[in-house]
Amino acid sequence: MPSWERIKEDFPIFHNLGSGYTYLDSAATSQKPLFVINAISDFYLYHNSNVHRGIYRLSEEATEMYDRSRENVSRFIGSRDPGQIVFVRNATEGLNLLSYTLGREMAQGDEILITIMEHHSNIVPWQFLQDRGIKLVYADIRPDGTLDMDDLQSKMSPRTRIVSVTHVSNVLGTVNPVREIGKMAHDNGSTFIVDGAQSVPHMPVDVEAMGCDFMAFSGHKMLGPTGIGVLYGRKELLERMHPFMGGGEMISEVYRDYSTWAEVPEKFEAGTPDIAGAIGLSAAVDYLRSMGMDNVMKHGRDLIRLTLEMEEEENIPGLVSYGPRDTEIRGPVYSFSIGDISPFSVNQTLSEDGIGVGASIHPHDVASSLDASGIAVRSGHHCAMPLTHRLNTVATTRASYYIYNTEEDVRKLFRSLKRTAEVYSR
Amino acid sequence: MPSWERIKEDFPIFHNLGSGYTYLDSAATSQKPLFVINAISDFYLYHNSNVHRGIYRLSEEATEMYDRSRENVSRFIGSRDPGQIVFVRNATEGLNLLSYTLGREMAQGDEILITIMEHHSNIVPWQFLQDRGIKLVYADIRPDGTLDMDDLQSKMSPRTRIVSVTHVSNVLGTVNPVREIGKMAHDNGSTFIVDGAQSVPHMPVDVEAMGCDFMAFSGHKMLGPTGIGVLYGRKELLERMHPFMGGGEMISEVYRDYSTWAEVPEKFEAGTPDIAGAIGLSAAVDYLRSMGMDNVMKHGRDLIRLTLEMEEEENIPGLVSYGPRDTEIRGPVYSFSIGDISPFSVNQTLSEDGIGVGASIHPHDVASSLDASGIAVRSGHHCAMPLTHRLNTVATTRASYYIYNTEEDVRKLFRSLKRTAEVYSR
Amino acid sequence: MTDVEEKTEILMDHYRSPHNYGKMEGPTAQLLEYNPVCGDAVQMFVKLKGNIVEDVKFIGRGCSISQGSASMVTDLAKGKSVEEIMKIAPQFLLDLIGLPLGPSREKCALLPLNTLQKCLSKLDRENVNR
Amino acid sequence: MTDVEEKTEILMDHYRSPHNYGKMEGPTAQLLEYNPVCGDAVQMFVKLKGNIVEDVKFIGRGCSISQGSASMVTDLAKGKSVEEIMKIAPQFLLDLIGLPLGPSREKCALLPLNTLQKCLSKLDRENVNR
Ligand SMILES: Cc1ncc(COP(=O)(O)O)c(C=O)c1O
Ligand SMILES: Cc1ncc(COP(=O)(O)O)c(C=O)c1O
Repeated sequence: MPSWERIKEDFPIFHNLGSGYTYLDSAATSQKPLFVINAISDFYLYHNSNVHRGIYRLSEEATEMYDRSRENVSRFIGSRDPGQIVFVRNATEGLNLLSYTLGREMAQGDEILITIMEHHSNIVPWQFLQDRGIKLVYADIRPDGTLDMDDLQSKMSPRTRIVSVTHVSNVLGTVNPVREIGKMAHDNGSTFIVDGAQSVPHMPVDVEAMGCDFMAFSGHKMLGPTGIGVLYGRKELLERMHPFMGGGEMISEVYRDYSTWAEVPEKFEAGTPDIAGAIGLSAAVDYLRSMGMDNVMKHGRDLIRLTLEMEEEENIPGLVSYGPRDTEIRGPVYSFSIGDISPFSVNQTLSEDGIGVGASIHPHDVASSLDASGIAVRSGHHCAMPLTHRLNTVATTRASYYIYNTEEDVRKLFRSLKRTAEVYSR
Repeated sequence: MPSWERIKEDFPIFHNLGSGYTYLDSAATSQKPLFVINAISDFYLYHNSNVHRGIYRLSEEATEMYDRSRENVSRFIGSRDPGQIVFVRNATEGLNLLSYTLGREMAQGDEILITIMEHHSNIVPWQFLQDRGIKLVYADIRPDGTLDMDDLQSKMSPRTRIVSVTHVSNVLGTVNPVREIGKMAHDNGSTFIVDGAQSVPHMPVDVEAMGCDFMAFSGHKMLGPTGIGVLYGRKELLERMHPFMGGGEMISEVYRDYSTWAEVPEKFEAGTPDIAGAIGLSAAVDYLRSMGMDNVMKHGRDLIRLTLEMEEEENIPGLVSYGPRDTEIRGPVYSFSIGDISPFSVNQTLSEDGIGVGASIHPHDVASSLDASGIAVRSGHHCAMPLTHRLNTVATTRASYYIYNTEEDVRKLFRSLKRTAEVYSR
Repeated sequence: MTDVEEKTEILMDHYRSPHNYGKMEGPTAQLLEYNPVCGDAVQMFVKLKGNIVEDVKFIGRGCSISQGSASMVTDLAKGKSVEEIMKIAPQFLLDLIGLPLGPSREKCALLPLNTLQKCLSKLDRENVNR
Repeated sequence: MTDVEEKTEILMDHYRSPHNYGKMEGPTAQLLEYNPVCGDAVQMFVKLKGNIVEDVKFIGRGCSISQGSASMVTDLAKGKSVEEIMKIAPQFLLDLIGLPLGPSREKCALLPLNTLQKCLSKLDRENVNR
């Protein structure tokens, strides 16, 4: 079991920011251990060159490092074959790749089933297909913040071509039963896509066991660099698909009026890839593996359990939090409001009651106030506007944890929240 | 004027590889100065966090650094407004973005005019549109490796919606008269796109003076990191276009069945961007600016001039090189064959004359042999198969120079080529 | 007290005890504007005498920046001519608030000024049309 | 001489003075294969006696690896049974060449073996069809 108190020492930014700084925005992006930063520098210092087809030592080294990174990531998520790992910029690009390529094969009246708790990156790419008469259908959540599985089932139809669901919600922390959803999707003849952006960094994930057809995630949320992400896809599906972008590396032969494609996964990697990014992500995977993903998950649960306990203890007036209270199905994400911050629309009228509704403190004010105490949290819709509206709010404050956070960080959060509530109480 | 002999010291890889190593593959990717490597590390060590909407110090710092990088790149290529700079992965993604978004507005029978000297990334994305009855037309080259401007003019038609041309050929080194081509394209009512992948790293480029509508280029070829590139676009055009990828950052509001877009350039940057990559590219721009792009261009010309002189002096049997001999219109790229390496097709028959045709040495053998002497060159079609076939060959060997190369590197190349020719002569 | 602390106190005073808060009976013009992304909303009421803003009130909801700024904007506007108000630059208001605001919070700060100026320009157009 | 230098010499000897080079009159089977990406081409001619490769020749063009390998493959094949040749694993040939080849050069090295095996399997199918 790693010594959680010592892990901060692996992350130089905490030393550089000073011990007073508490970073609680890892759901947006994680900090990076020196091990990852050095892996990137090392590539540029010792091995830098372009990959593929280079017939000189340096290029062969770079190619090998790039391929090994792919294999490492493949093993990390339980994929049998590195050919199933496509390097993309981020989870968002992975989902767009699917919207463009799978979208080609879809027709008017076809349906895509997602959930109301999706991140914009698992909504907007599918909305693009609405132009062509393809329908976007949303499964609802239950009052406890879990997915309404009955609603999901009832919304599957013979026209449902794709079921695309987040593994872990970046607002509620809900861990969705992806295995069960996958079975439902496949029984229905639908392709099953998982948004793993918030699960792969925080828990053991096995794509084969999960039975998904595709899964997208981002390196920067799992200790890796910005600019690199992964689309996992079952090989037989990737092989059947049209390429996404065209250019170098993704071709076998190019003639004036036609081209033939490289094998997967290269078929989906047009142009010079983010070689250093892939190598950095692979280093992040090594680091996480050395922690043990079970331990990483347990640490997140411990912190969220303490958070829910402190919430009850401190009893901050007007504080409402979202998401399941069962920490077994909860990622390390804590979103809350203080008072009513309901959406406002132009048809509404404002009342004269006074600014704010009741004892509310706007999430932007909460975030600014916490920032003044050296705590970084995020406020807003967290790229999940439909969910935020579904929760009858327009913005929340979100604290999210990772391996370098400690129980003291959680306590500090509540101490500062209490002070904020006092300053803003009128 | 920079001291060219000393510049290698800024690039730790040369120290690490040993003084005997000569890197002549900068057209594929450049080496990185410590200044750039450190800029990337510094971001992760001191400022790492996600950009946009974060209401805490660290996120504001990251946002500011990201925005400043955009401004810096904008100024570097003479763009008036940083809103015209879209960060992408590489030149290839920039061109694909255009193929998808401009392609939406095109109809059967419309034409795209490119040249036979294009890189695959300026061919394949346009081939994708052929499905929809859009035609891809190629302008030819003249025997001296320059673009045949009469052919280009004659291939413009009222249906030519796009003219897309590389600024500098990555095989021939030809610098195309983009200003003139832009005028022709605009007079014809066509959108003018420039592939700047081989020009922006090597010469002063001013998009306003050039009069292009769009220009794509890659960071990794200009001392910057892998994973970051730029699509420049005239603002009024970007504003009119449909977005490319959907997700976080690129939206203003998302509702269940529709979304509204963020302003440009964010509209085209879906998901968490490669923040460290943009910052690294900006550092590369600072480094290049400190050299002076006029000096960079002059250094490239000096090396290519020496190359052409040595070619004549050494007179290696069977050596044929491609591209203009006027160094005023020539980038620092030297592609050549030794003997006849013409394409072979299944309709042909093999002769019994003996292996190889005449005194030919296959480019793969040339590259392997040079590698054995510590010289990295590239061999193959250089992602330009149609051009390679047009030159009546199937592969060439390419040496390409950058600021850290010296006259001694050129001399070493020819010494080794001579030895190779001897070893392979039979 | 540092300058930022002082400016924060001033804004928080405006937020906690806003000046000119409430609806107005029979205003010359009124306008409600809101930001769907963060839910800030401001409704401005103006009473003109000739060309001069004789009275201005607002109601609203939202964060301390948007609502504190609204209170400051009403103070600023009172007694000024329509032309003077139309000339108030966003940076002038940001300087008055005097806090280092990120781009998203600048939007909050400027919502009240935008609302007031839009409200008056609407009026102007109506006057011209008469 | 290091091992790599020695192996290089052997391959270069095969390249410069290929064994079994030339066309064959009246072969039992022949096949031409080529790689459009690098232009390597190999044509294999086989004469069978029963199940045994009595003679094999090749002509070709391309790089030292593809042509040297073709020469080595013909040496290897002579006197072997069709089954034995079909069982030669790519790695066996790569080990025989014994040079560290990158992935693109491995393709060159394997072209002759692929050509020969394809040529024989074609023959096999034809036999079965008879
Ligand atoms: C002329 C030209 N265009 C486009 C590209 C593609 O660049 P990238 O692979 O970085 O997308 C290259 C680089 O190989 C090039 O030389
Ligand atoms: C659930 C979920 N999906 C997708 C994304 C998008 O990730 P990225 O911005 O790295 O593409 C995020 C991150 O914000 C997320 O939390």
